[in-house]
Amino acid sequence: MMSNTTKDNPKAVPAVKAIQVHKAFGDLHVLKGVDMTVEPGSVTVILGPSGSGKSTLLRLINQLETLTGGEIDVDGEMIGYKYVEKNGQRVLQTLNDKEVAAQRAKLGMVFQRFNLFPHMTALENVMEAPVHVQHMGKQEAKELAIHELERVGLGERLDYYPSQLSGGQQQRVAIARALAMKPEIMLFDEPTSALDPELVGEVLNVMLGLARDGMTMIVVTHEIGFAREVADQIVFMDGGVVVEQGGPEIIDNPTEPRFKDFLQHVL
Amino acid sequence: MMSNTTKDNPKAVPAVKAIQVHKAFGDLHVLKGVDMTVEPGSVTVILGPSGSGKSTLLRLINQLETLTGGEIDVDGEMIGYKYVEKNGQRVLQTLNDKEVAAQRAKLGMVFQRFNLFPHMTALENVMEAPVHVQHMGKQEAKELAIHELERVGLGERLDYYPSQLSGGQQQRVAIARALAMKPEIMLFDEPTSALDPELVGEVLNVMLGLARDGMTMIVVTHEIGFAREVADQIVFMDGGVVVEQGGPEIIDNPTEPRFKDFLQHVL
Amino acid sequence: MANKQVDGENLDIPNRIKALPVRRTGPVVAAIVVALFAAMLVQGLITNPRFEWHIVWKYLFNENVLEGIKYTLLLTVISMAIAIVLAVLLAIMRKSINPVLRGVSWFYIWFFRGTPVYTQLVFWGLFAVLVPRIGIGIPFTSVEFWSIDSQSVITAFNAAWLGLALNEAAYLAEIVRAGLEAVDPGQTEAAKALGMKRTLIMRRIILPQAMRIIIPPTGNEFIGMLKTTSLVNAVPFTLELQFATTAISTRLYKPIPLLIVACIWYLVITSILMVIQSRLEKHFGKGFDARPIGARGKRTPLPGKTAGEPKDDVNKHNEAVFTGMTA
Amino acid sequence: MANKQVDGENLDIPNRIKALPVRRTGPVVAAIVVALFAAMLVQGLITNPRFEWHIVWKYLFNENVLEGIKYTLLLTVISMAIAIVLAVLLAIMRKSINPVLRGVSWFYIWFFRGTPVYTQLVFWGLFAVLVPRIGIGIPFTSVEFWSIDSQSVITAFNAAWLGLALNEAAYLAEIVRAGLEAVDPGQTEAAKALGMKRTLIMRRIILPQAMRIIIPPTGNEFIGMLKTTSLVNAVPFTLELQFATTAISTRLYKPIPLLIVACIWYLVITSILMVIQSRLEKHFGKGFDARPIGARGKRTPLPGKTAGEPKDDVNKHNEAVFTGMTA
Amino acid sequence: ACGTTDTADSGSGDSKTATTGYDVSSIAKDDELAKLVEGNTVKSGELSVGMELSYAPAEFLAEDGKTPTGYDVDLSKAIGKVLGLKTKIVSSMFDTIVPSVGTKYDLGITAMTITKERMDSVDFVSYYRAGSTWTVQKGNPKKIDSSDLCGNKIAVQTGTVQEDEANKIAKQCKADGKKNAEVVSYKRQAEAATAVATGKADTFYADSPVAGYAIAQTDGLEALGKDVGVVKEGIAIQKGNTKMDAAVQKAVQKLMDDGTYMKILKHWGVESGALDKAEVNPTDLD
Ligand SMILES: Nc1ncnc2c1ncn2[C@@H]1O[C@H](COP(=O)(O)OP(=O)(O)OP(=O)(O)O)[C@@H](O)[C@H]1O
Ligand SMILES: Nc1ncnc2c1ncn2[C@@H]1O[C@H](COP(=O)(O)OP(=O)(O)OP(=O)(O)O)[C@@H](O)[C@H]1O
Ligand SMILES: [Mg+2]
Ligand SMILES: [Mg+2]
Repeated sequence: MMSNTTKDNPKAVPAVKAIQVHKAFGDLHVLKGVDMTVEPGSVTVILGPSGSGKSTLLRLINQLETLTGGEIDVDGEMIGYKYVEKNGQRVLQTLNDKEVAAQRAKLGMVFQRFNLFPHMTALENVMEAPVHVQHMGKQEAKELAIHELERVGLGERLDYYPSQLSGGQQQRVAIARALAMKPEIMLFDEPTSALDPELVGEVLNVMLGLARDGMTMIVVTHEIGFAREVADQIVFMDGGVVVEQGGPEIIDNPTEPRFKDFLQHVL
Repeated sequence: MMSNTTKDNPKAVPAVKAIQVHKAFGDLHVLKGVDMTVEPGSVTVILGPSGSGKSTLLRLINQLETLTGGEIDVDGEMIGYKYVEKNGQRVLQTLNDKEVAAQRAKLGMVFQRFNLFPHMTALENVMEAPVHVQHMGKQEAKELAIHELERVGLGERLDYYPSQLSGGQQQRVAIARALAMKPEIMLFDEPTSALDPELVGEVLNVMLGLARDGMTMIVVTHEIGFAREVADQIVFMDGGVVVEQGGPEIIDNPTEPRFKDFLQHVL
Repeated sequence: MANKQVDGENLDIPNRIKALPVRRTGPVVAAIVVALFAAMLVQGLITNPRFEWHIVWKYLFNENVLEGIKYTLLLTVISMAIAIVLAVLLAIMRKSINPVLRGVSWFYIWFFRGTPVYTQLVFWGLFAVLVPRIGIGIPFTSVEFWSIDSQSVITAFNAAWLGLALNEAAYLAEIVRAGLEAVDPGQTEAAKALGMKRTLIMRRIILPQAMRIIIPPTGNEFIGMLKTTSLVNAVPFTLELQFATTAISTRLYKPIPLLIVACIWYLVITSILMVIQSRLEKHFGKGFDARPIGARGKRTPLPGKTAGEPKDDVNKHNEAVFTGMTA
Repeated sequence: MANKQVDGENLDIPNRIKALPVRRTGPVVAAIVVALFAAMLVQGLITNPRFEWHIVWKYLFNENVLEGIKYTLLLTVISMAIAIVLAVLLAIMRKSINPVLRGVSWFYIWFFRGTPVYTQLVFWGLFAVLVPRIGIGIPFTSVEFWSIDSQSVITAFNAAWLGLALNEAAYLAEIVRAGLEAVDPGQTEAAKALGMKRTLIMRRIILPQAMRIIIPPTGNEFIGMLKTTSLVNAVPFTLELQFATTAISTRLYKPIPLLIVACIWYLVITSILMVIQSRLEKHFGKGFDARPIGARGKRTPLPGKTAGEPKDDVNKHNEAVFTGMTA
Repeated sequence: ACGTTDTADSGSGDSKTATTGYDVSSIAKDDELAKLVEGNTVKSGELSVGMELSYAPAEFLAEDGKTPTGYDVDLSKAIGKVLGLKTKIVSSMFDTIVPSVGTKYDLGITAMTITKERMDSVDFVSYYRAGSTWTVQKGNPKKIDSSDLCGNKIAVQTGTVQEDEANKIAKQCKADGKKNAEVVSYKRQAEAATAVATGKADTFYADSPVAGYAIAQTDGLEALGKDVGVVKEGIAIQKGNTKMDAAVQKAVQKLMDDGTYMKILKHWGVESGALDKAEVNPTDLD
């Protein structure tokens, strides 16, 4: 909706592009050919009933699961695999740990259950990756971390352990932690659904701010109000396929009956 | 609202009566003189922000915490204590384990996190108390348990372990388990807040059914819609005191500014 | 984990990815080195003449050795059984509101963990010497209602299991305590709310769930106990396995082959115990390891596990963490 | 817990309840019985002439005994340190995708748990005999690049700690594995999402959290090891505490007082270890036992703990369960 | 069906000396001596003797793994006969024998060497004189010289007088500034013997009878020179129990006088250590 520098430029490489993505767990076919394109600087909200594969899709993008079929490109680069020569043929090869980590560095992810490191303070949580992954100096990392924590409104809680913070505060630390890696794309998997109704607002506000700043975001959520206000693109999934897709207006005018039905339940 | 056999009769003993209830944890004064009366057959919904002491009040009623000051009567009988003679004086004495258990038998409680016994199937969960507390025959208890599980719509899931059930199903088993003890009063502490939005409906429906059947209920919840539809009495708590109290109509016409403010956040 | 099937191999996935695995030299080299070591070890064991395999073979089924096994097992089982009961009591006492009971439990654990079991066994062996008669009477006076010669009660066998059990109970008590504490407190509350009394809650709700956590370290202890029984020659109780083989070796002056005989039997029994342990773990794991059936909504976290994202499961986690960690 | 203050005693609560506690005869009777037993025990200990306290006192600070303590501690610390490192490796190998490593780890744990440490120590003592030279070369051929006389490498002291460490590692490996598995898998995912690599995740995220769970049973093992060191006379290494006191007692024919000397020292060391353990538990518990500050919203569950109702805390639970359970 | 006892094939290779005891059934009771022990053991009619049964050929377990046998066992039985009592052997750990003498059992006979220090704890009746033997690999390939052991490894059994002596030698080497003599102390004689046979230690030092047995049982060992450092061994009796002291002393003396004593020692091939006088708490200890 707002401040989209690149998405009006049709030639820009999509931030994330999923092409006929399949995912199976054992014999359970969870994603059955999902296509999705996320433009840089845009906000995509994924809706869908429980078990429809929303989380699985996000996790595939961040390589927490391995693809069974299809391809996902981030920033125009195929993730998880590369082509190598073998016996004169071009074949796919799985990336190694280091290459995977490099690709993940472009993506920040925020989980439903926060997953803060309980043995570190808020500040240490945010400093962890800059110091140990990007090998930034301690002092510099500390300044960065303080900056990010202030950005999410937690400048006063630097030395608190996660167990001393409320849910909303914890989720904001998690966001700061992801932001400290300067990702190009942020992935949110139901970031507010483990929170008390009153605390949801805190986190949604931070996300709103990010969207305004032009961050590319993919958000799985049940907060329809948020979707309506912030999303550039709505993707409705059910049974492992994308059922309906479009601008935020489709929330109020769903065409597919399944989507209609879903919206009735959630609203 | 509906089918209240006794509450129109002013002479009936209240199902639950809290008189100037105080509760402190160490130096933290959590409840600061709460008064509340619950008529038999009525539904009371307690609202309030996090930390206001709602759960503490419910837990006091069910003797999961000990009172610091004041008195709570269930069915006209003081809970937790009895008067005894000592040196010619009437003094309070703490009840023993057996007496406490007897008083608790009148109350059924459903927790936010279900707290099913994970090593027992749904059926065994429901049979546990009838068999081992009420010493009912195994066969009889089984029939009763099946009946209660069918009542909450889980006749097909008797032999599933909790870990094999969805959240909504688990919460319904928890309700069946509480009902199997034939309690006079049911206490619900945020029974739906650990559930996915879509599954909330299942549980609220079961609760609605109970209310229709004339069960006395005290419900802590953030589901304003449910409160509006089912409640006979709304109690709004904040900072350990009852701030506003009245019929369901007060939701739409709050008088206290704090209640107004709260409703804005939650709606 | 490693030899699990390929995901979706029976499904029709049009654009299935077939990729070469990433090349990991680390684990391969490590595996080769380790395998070589193992091979050398086995070769050394078989070909080294010092081991005198013919003597090992000859005495493997010697009747004294077989009787030794019987008594070793008997001692292990009896003393572990008693130790477990005692340990549960101690663990509960340790948390009692009664300061005397709490103190006694603390002292017991401190004392019995703090002194060597060998010394304890020596004292039990000398019990009849130190305390010639056991009686019931009024303490610190000479009034006695009933008494018995301790030599006839504290026989060598009784002293042996008594000493082992009392010592083991102290170690197990800590394990039991950890197990009880690991059960979700919500379970107690739910049970209380159902009107269950404390002993009933402990028996029906807490203990069965704690078992899951208690069993693996108890398996360790059980296997340890098997070997600890050999210390009962301090009592002296002289019918268990280690003593039986040592007696033969002092007569023959062939310690090495007879140590091997004992080793083989201990290994056999340990293997059986490990099988039993995994059976027990399965039994007490019921309801915990079941996979969700049908559509899965948000699952309640299992006791002792954080909720996590719904798709996290421990196995996957391990795979994630450990895959290639060995590189 | 039991001696905690009364709730709200500093607050102004107008209608405070002052009630007589419920009468519990059970625990009181139990406490009296147990206290009597303890008193009788102490009386027996002090007055029994067999204990010969003057000899205990005389040899308590004997220089051989003091040297024995030094070596006992040295052996305990060295072998535990090595065992811990090895155990972590074994625990990780146990979950490797590489079947050889997995197999080797399984075999190691099976073998070293399955055979008595005494026997293992005997073999380490005989190592120089069984394998006269240690060398690097091509296995199964006579090509050798470098070799050394094993007698000069595997001295009695080295054989002693080596044997103890290798055996202990097998037991600890199971403990470490349980600890690693208990860490919330969400932690690994979060760390991965931050771009951390597997070794880094293990080192910075998993291990520090697993320590909380690993430390208590490792404390048990540490205290056990203290006493197990006395078995190194199988090597034979003969400078540790138990050997030192036994040597004196065979010279004097006064076994009991010298056993007591050893006991006293073991108890002292155990006590120190217990203090260290509780310090460590506190250190690795940081962030886990902190109480929420200010307004508490819904708290995330701690790793390894179910969310439960917000007001559940473990201490309260214990109190609830254990209060009066001892009746 | 798969059980094996080696009684069937004893003598066929593994055991090279006798493992069955001397027949003491013909020894007659001495009423006068029997009276002396009346206060002590007459109640049970048993003479109970504590032994650690891992010291062949003095006391150890026969092939069946249960029957105690050895020259100490036979002597105990003979003493019992003279006193008109049935002898009961109680298996014990060395550590517990001394405190138990006088309560758990009447006597401790387990090849105990008499020393002044030990006489503070118990009374002794001397009954045997054991020398010590240095044992080396057959042919003495390492050219061990028992008069100069500096630089060698000496294997001994824990708690024996030989251990003390070996330690003294080691100390002396140090004091003289020569190469160190290393004393390795094993829990069991068999392990010490094995250490020498396998070359882990250079020589092993033990009571002569024990060394003799070890040489007979183990391939590749031989005695080095003559027995040295002769010391007396004694029967341990509760300190101050003079009646018992006298009874045992007289009984042993009687057996010595009538030749039974010698027959028993000959049966076990250990007659070189025979005494001709049994004394209570002897003052000359070698
Ligand atoms: N690791 C796994 N192993 C097996 N099945 C899995 C795994 N992860 C997810 N699934 C299954 O895949 C399906 C889709 O799961 P996913 O978590 O992606 O759904 P979702 O849309 O995020 O649902 P929710 O709203 O409940 O989070 C579900 O049926 C789930 O049971
Ligand atoms: N066992 C306890 N020990 C100490 N403080 C406690 C305990 N239980 C509750 N509290 C405190 O009491 C206050 C009220 O808690 P309570 O759980 O009753 O609030 P609530 O209204 O139910 O809030 P929520 O909506 O978060 O469940 C909180 O500040 C809480 O921290
Ligand atoms: Mg999801
Ligand atoms: Mg609450």
